[in-house]
Amino acid sequence: MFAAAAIAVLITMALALLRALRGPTVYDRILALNMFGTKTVLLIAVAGFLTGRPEWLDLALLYALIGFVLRNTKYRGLGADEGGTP
Amino acid sequence: MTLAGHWIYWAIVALMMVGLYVLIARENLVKKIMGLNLFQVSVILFYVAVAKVRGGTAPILVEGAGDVVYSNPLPHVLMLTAIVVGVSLTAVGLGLAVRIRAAYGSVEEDELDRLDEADP
Amino acid sequence: MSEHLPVLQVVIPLLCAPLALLVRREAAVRTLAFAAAAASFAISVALLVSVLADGPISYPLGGWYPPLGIEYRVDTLSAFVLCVVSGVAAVLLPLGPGRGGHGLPSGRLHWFYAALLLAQAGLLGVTITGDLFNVFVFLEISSLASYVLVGLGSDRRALRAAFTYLVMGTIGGTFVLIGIGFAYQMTGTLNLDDLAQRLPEVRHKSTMLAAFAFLSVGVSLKLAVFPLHQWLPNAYAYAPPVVSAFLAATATKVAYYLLARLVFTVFGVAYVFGELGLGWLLFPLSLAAIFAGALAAIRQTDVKKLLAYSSVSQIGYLTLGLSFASLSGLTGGLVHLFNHALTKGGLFLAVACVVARSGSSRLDDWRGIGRRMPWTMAAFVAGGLGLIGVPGTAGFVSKWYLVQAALEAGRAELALGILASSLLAVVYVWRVVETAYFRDPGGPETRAEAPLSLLGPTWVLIGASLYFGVFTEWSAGVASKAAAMLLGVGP
Amino acid sequence: MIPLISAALFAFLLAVAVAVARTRDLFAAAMLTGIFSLLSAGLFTLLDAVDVAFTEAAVGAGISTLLILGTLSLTGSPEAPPRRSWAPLGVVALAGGALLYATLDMPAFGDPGAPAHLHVAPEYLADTPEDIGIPNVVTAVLASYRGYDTLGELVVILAAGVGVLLLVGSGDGGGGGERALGSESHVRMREKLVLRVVARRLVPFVLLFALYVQFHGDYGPGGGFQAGVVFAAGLILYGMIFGVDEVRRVVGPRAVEVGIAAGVLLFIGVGVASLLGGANFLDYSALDPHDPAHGRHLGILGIELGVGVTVASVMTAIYYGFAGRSRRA
Repeated sequence: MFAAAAIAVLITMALALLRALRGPTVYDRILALNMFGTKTVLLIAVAGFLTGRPEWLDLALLYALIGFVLRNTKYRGLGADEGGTP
Repeated sequence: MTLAGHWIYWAIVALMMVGLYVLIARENLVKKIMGLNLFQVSVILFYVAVAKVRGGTAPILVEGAGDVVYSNPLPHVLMLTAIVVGVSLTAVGLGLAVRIRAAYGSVEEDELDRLDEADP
Repeated sequence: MSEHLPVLQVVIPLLCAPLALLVRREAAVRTLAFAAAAASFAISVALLVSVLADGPISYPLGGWYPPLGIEYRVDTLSAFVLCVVSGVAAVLLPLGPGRGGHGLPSGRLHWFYAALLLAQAGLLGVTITGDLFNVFVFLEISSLASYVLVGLGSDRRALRAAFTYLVMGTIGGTFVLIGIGFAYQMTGTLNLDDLAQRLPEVRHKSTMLAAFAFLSVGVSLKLAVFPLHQWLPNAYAYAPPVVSAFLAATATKVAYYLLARLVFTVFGVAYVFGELGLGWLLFPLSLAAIFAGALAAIRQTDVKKLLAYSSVSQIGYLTLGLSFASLSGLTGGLVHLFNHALTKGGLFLAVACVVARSGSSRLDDWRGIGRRMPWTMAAFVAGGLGLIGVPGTAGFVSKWYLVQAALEAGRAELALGILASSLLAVVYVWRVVETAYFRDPGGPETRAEAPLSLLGPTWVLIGASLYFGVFTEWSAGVASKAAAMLLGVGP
Repeated sequence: MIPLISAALFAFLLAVAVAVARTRDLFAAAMLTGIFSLLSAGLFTLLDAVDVAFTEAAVGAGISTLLILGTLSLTGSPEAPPRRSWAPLGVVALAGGALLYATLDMPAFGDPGAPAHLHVAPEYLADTPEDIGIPNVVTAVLASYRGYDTLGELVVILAAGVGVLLLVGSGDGGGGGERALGSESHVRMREKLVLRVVARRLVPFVLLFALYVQFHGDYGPGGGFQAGVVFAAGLILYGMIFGVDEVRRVVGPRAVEVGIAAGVLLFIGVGVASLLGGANFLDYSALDPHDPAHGRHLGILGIELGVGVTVASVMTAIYYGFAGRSRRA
């Protein structure tokens, strides 16, 4: 069961990777990175069950968070121009 | 030496080589820092691979369980430090790159060499 | 409290770095830096005296004995190097960035002192520790601080020099990390003594050989052994002058200490020189460094760059002493570490004096400066004589040991080479002297000596290099004890 | 199953690394280095290094990628065509040869009889429950047995913080009113109400999560370092949506500088406290004379808090520095 899930996750990872490598636009790559973050979370969860120690789902939270922060980076830059403008 | 026992080390060596190549061969300073990142992450992978014990689990003790095999915690500790060293170098390296860009208007080594030669 | 001296040696400068961030006011920060550096020097002298009297000191940090915990270990060699580093730092640290030659606004000076203190603490930490991974951590502390300090020079080339230094230094650091990983994988320990004991079982394995190769190449990158020295000339030439003095006097010296420690204490003479035959590689590289460095120095038009290439050459003498693997050779290398730290530190400070007045280290701008700044240039000449190795200067003492080692080893051609290279040093020192004293400045000759705050420290270092050219008990005497300990022929 | 997943991840890693080397679009390369970090963090989890994975995800995939992207917004994204030169290839081949030679006599991967697993490490695993009394052996080694390395690690971060302050400044110097790069997308983003609302709701939880990570490190993966990074990530997230000046109004650059120093001082202070208690530097057992294990627990709490404070402050200071630059660019 979990093995099948792992393989499925790996395949979607490969597809996301292909999009990140091929581009062609910036937004394709951002979405690919984003999707990759999600898939890593899933993979860690699945691996946790496979090895019988599923308690590190904390990690998954962090990955989701990092994914969210990164996604905003390109949209927003570092937020430098906001000061003073209405 | 066997394929089954050593393929992981060979894969890590290949990763290290790519990182080192980007670090020393590329002209763009930011790209160099990316190479540095790849290189250091590969070294961390090596330590973590050394720490792995077959059939082992993460070195967070399970209470009441008898004979659980744990992976080696020491390399993990060392690598936490190495990650920190890596991000510190990245920050300072990028800080320098930003300053170089402000002072020269470029971060390509070829171009920088040209500018330095033109200005005695 | 005296049993805690080993840890206080490092923790005092370490503690003052964050304090500097809180204090902020420049005068207060300078006092703090001076207090830290003076205390640290006093501790290192106390440690040296105690080690000479009672033998090595071991200090388990956190109360965990090695190999479980990290151990601080002071023996004759490490105490000797601690004294050199903290002594030079005690003279240089209070200067901060010095006057001129740096691009810092006054609001950032306290950060500068913090970086200097961190660089010093890192170097002391590398010297005193008995744990291989702790070496890496403190090496990276001092390296990071050094990259930043180099990048603060007033010329924009300083930024590029710092970046190149960072790239090559990081390759060196990562190689050291790889070497530590291999050594750990084969022995399971990180403690240097424990490693040395476990080594005989595994030293013929390819992994261990690679561990030695990566460790020594990594350290050699930080030491700037020819041909891995490309980062050094620009880093020293474009850093703020006080930083050049600090790095030239301490950073490469600690890297040399580390190389000697790995070769002799951990891996052992028999393995490194007997089985691997490292001598056959190190001899030609050292000679190449001595001559290539000196020849490049002759061609320079900037005094700081000239001194930087001279450092490449002098590092050649250091490694030459190591490659003899004999008592007089190693003594020569170690005493040269001591003497060259004083001489080169003093010379770079003399440049800092000139830069503080005229703002330039270019040789063209030094015409007639001997009459405008007589005390500064007198210090420069005394230091230059030390570089050449004229009798009565410290440089003579080290070359004497090296020539003796060459003759003992039955290699008269090396002895001749050392003498010939001294002639090259005469040429590059003479170029500066001639410009300073015999060229017409083409302007009004007003006497404008450097401020005493810079001239004083310059003469402290140069004066010490003259003193130790005559009285060698605490330089060559201790160095030969340390060499005997490394070779296992003495206490 | 696990070896198969590892092999697949390695294949992905190699593909990503080669792509980073080949692409001349630096923005794409930055995204790919982020993916590289995420992948390796996944691999660390599979190899039982959960703490390392946690840190790599926060630092490598998070902070490093953020810094690279921030730098690229200042230096520009396209890379000049590479110069063909054989010397670097030679160096890389030499190093690679040495590394492959090293693998000849290596113990097989996962071999429980390898020297590294027989000396020192078993003692950590066996002694931790009694000596320190916490289940996470990595935290025990990090904070107690090799606590001094952790002080060194914190000082590395301090050095990086001081370095960035010296090189790029604390972000408060100079010109407002100029437009930053990519401002067009910023204008568009300002209208993205959803993002702003989500961020405003999310940031408090991020900071709360940081506290959880800080104090849960004894029992699971986590600790001061990761907590500091997560905390700073929360602030940075806020800054990216609402502007860096908004964050600086809450946490000023001066406060950040004090934080940088305070964490290190707290760490060293714990060490000095053990000295005054009559034990060696960082021997926390002296903190509670009646119960050494309790004293060690206290000491670990103290130093982890110091680590958390300094790391969060340094990361914030670095963010201010880079963001301040991009305003002036």
